Amino acid sequence: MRALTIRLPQVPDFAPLDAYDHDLLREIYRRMVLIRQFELKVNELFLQGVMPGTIHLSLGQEASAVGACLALEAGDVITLTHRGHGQALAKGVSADSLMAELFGKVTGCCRGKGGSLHVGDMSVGALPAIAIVGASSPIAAGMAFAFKRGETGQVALNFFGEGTANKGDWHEALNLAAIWKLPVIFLCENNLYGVSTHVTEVMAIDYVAERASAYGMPGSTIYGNDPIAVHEAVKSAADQARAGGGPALIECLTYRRGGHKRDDPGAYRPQEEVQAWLRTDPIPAYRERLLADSRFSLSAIEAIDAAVASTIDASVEFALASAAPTTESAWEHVYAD
Amino acid sequence: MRALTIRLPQVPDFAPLDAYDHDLLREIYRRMVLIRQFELKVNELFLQGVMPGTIHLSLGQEASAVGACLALEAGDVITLTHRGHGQALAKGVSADSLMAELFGKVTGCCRGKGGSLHVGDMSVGALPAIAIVGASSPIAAGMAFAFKRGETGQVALNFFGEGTANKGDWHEALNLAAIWKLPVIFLCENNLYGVSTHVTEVMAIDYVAERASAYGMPGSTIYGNDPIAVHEAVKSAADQARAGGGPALIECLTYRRGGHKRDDPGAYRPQEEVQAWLRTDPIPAYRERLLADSRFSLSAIEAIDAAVASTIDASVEFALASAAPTTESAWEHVYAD
Amino acid sequence: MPTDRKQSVQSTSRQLTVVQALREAVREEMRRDEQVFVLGEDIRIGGSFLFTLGLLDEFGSERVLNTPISEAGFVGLAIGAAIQGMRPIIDFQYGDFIFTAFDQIMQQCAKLQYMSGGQVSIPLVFQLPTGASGRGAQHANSVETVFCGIPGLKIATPATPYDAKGLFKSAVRDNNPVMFCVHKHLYGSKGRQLAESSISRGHVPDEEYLIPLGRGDIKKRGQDITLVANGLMLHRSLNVAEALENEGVSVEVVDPRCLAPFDTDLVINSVVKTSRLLIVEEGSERGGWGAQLAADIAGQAIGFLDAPIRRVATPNVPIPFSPVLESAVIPDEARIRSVILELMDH
Amino acid sequence: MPTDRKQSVQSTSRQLTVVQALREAVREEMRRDEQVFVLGEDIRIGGSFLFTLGLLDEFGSERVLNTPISEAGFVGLAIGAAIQGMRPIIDFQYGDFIFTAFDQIMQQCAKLQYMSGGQVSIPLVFQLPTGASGRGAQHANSVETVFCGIPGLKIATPATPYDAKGLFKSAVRDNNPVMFCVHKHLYGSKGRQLAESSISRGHVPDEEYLIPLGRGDIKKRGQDITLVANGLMLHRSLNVAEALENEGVSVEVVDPRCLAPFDTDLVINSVVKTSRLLIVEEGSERGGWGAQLAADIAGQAIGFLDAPIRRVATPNVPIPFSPVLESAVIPDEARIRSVILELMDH
Ligand SMILES: Cc1ncc(C[n+]2csc(CCOP(=O)(O)OP(=O)(O)O)c2C)c(N)n1
Ligand SMILES: Cc1ncc(C[n+]2csc(CCOP(=O)(O)OP(=O)(O)O)c2C)c(N)n1
Ligand SMILES: [Mg+2]
Ligand SMILES: [Mg+2]
Repeated sequence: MRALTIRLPQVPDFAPLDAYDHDLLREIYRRMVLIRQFELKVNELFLQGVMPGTIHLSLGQEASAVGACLALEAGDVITLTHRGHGQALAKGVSADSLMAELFGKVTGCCRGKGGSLHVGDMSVGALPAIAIVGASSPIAAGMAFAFKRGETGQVALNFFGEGTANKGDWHEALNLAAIWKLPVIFLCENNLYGVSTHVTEVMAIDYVAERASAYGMPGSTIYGNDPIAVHEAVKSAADQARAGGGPALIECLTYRRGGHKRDDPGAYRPQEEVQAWLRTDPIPAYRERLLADSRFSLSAIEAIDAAVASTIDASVEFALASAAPTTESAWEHVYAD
Repeated sequence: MRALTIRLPQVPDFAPLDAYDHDLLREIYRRMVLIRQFELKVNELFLQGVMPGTIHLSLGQEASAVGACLALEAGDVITLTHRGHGQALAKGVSADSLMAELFGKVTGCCRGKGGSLHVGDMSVGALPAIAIVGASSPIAAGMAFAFKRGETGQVALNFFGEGTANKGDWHEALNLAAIWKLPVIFLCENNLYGVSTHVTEVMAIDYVAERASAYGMPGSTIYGNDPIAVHEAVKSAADQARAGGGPALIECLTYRRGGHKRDDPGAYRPQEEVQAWLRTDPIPAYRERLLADSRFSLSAIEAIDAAVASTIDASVEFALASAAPTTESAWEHVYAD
Repeated sequence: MPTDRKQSVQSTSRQLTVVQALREAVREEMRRDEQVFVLGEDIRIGGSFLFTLGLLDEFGSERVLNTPISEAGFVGLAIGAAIQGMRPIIDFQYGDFIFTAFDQIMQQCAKLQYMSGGQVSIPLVFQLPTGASGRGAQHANSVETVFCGIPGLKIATPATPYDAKGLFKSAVRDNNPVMFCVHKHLYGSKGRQLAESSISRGHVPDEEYLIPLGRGDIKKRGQDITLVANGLMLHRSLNVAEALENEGVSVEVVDPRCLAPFDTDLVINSVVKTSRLLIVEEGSERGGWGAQLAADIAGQAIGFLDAPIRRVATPNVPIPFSPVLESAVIPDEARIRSVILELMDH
Repeated sequence: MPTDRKQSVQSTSRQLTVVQALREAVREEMRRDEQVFVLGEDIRIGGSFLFTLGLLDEFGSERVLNTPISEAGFVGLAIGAAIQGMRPIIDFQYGDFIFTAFDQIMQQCAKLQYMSGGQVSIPLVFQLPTGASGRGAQHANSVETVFCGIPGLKIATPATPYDAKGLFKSAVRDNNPVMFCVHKHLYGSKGRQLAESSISRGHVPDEEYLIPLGRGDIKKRGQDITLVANGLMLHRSLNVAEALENEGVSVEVVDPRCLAPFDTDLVINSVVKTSRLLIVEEGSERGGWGAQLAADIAGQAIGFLDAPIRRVATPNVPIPFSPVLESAVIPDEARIRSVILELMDH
């Protein structure tokens, strides 16, 4: 494997938090923990065999999802990937409707028709996820196109993985966004792997962001396990985009704590790499930084943890108590009226 | 239109020809004239209404087709575009079989089943043309893959236009070729337009070759109306590729003398641009250089012109005298045995 | 009983080509609703079949967009814009190029409405020149066929200027993706050599009208046999039917006009009357829309049939370039005629 | 008369799952011909359905290639390699992803042989997991359906380990592109929860054998009604047929095994005997292969039928995620049974 070393985590010095708004810092933490707890619970439900379908967990990647989504306005939209639970929760999809969707219940955000691979809620700006790799990039550009044409000031953010940057749809989307200066941010969650395949095997360059120049677009690579760094990068790209400056490509270096999906132990990964990255878990790292900030007490943080835990428990109860969709509903929504 | 000036021809000083082999220089001339005369004749036959189908002429682009193909070995292969007559003749497809193909005759290189959009002859290494923009790039990479795997020392060259560089298939092909170091040359005939659309409208960068770095591949932009410059660039890329150095992207700046296809006057083009480029016609320019070389006399050159003229006349006679395919042949070649 | 085609020779009527009728439709809809916009390759100069000719002047480059050659990209972009409330119309140079965007059609556009539990809808029209026109296999696909089996899409295949205009306006107002497939020989665009250009002109009223998607039309009444055909094949079928009328065979010619939704009832009612069914389509026989129709009739009305259900279609071959071969494989009037006569012998 | 499935319980026979049978086939062919190689996403660790498990060890990374996520790219690459004499096998994680490479299939792979006047041929096998398996609409396509109408392609849809192995070996040796579609529930890959995993095991002989592409197989003999089904639906149909046998209804179950070429004669011969026809497929009803078969029978053997031709298929909806909805739309044994009984009332 080429250049393992450059793929080991390069943890930068963290910026002090004093300059940041208390509520924002708090919310970043809360959402990261919400995602973590949600997915741990989902994993557990899977192992128990009570949850249907398949799941792709984003454990370890919470910082980029949360940092990115909290840098957006409520009216902005995101597109989600197959690994979309975290992105959904980060953008504000409720744990209840998300959990119910995973169970295929009628109270799910997509009425049980989508499932884990297609979660989303338009009312909070989360387009139900597209599971075909690369296909969401032009669609995100298209939403941005409508924003630009309608002069709404909204921005679209397209989540994708580094493996996706080798798809044709992605290429076409970046070019379209660049030539039409669309307010869209292409946000790469570079977790080094597409399923089992290391990025160095499928790209002869070091970073996805190097491709931005091929479209005349700004590109940057950042440490994706720091939610603050992601927040900064996305905020400034969104400001630019709103001001008519066009799209940007932001690459967040991060790592899956587990395998590609539930039945994958991820054994193809070198231990050196796994161990180094596991030590960079974004949540404890961020928690430590919060605790170092005088505005956050341990008990306040533990209160967040506890509140999240009951949110999750409640969401499971909600989902289990919800009805399955009626058989007739299978025939609805094939065509819009 | 952005940056018209950089799109006006930048004619470099031509290298003196003394260093080049006499027969090569002669053959370059002969093939350029062959293409020119062939296409002028085809255009005439069209206007007379005797030729079926549609045609895309490459008048003005002879230098890059010929320079590129003559830099290859006989065993190397090319893929052709919708604008493929010149590429075919440059690689050695016979005028007879090409003309017969345009007439849909059974003696055509594709037995009349292909037509103008699909000309080619495998026996001279010209894969029958693919008219879907971008689709030939991965196929060229695939032929190169077979060469590499078989250690045959052959090279594949993929002709495409600058408009094609915005297709997903093209992107995926370049990446595959780069990561697997395939012996394939991506040769862009940048004639500034895809149909009526100027390259500056569909790319936010100046040159297609700037995209090479996105794949970790060498890229260069050259003046494409000088067959010698093209020959040099392709020769050195082919040497590299044969030596295991992998693919290259070469962009030849050139210009269509006419419209996109027969019924297009090309009126969307600014006169300043058209006039400037028309003055760079590669054939008279090269002819002058030959005449300046003591090894070439006017009469020798005129003899070539005359020989080509009779080749073309003969090809028309051949085509007209040839039989149409039998109706039954429509049912052949759907499946291979 | 006058058919649409017959109306076309009434001297008082306003005569348009299909592409003129389509341009009127798109212009009227763009005036009516400013969310409607058009995008595609080279459409500022009119596009391949001159569908967008003149639109730039009236609506400007904000609503008439030249795209790069990036079919998957701009189809996806149109989907996104539609999700956010716009109503894009994509002009394809040739329908054949849509296969490079097939995932965006099959997996995104057709399904997002459903997968999202109705959260989004995608009003999006694809203007797709279809069929063979002397350019070889890669420019000769009957694209409508490929979309027939995809739930979530609507498909129109008008054959006359009147139908083209009325259906197009409905397509633009529909909240679903509509594949609008017009045979390349039917536009009547200037500069295009049309094998049968006369059939491209027809009556189009001055007043506004809509034709609902999914309602077929009986183009010629008859008693003895039901012939269902669309697009270019409709015209060939009508020619045959008109000629046979004088020979004592009364053919009822049904134009489904849309393949999805398909007006199966119209065909059933006709078959109940005639007891014979012939389906004529240009696409290749295997997997054509005619197969679906034949299956539906064999499932729902087999008892009314006095003869086998026959189909005339292109055999299972790619379309060859050579004009003699192209005409050998694509259904012509002689083939249609002879199958009708065979069926009448039953 | 023992069916393949019955053979599977003979204690002396060698029992394999479908994926084991496929792995044997690919291994044998790779040993036999070194032009054969496999490429696809993550195939070095076995691919999505473990089709390539262990191949890397035996054949090395030169013949077992992990690709980037670039379906159009690596399909095109395989076409080019095939043109130059190699025999690629592409392993798709899910057949559903092939739509992002659709132009390469429809316009290149299927047509280059023809367009070139026979100058090139493209021996290329696509290993395509097909059908619904609880993952929502984008991972549930019956991909075989989409390819049915494309001249130049062959299509296999084996349902048993025996057929899978014999057909796969023929596919690798065939000089044409072959879409090899196996239902996701039939592989029997370890770690996959199979709705009906028992049906994935079956007898596979030790000796080498080939099954020609295009020859169907009667999986159960019967007198009263012909039921044609493939893939997962074959197993559901056989379960119903076996149960009905005890109730005095004798169902003949025909497995076409390939959709192109299609063994229509086998069906006709059966229908001539039974006078009744039911076609069961998982794909959506509109535009399915069953429509083509129904049309063929309605065209060629309508006189032998005593009842309408019926079809059981998924209605025209995308596949919903919720398990209750998925099972509501995909044909199950109850639906198959009740339509058989309805037909027997005719
Ligand atoms: C077009 C397509 N090909 C293949 C797949 C199967 N697949 C699902 S996720 C995935 C890996 C994606 O890698 P990356 O983009 O890096 O995202 P990650 O899974 O790492 O978040 C693949 C190959 C797919 N969904 N779509
Ligand atoms: C996928 C696809 N889209 C559109 C077309 C129609 N088309 C044919 S040639 C052409 C322009 C190609 O431009 P370029 O690549 O610059 O080549 P040039 O014609 O200038 O040689 C277009 C759009 C096509 N053949 N294939
Ligand atoms: Mg990844
Ligand atoms: Mg060009």
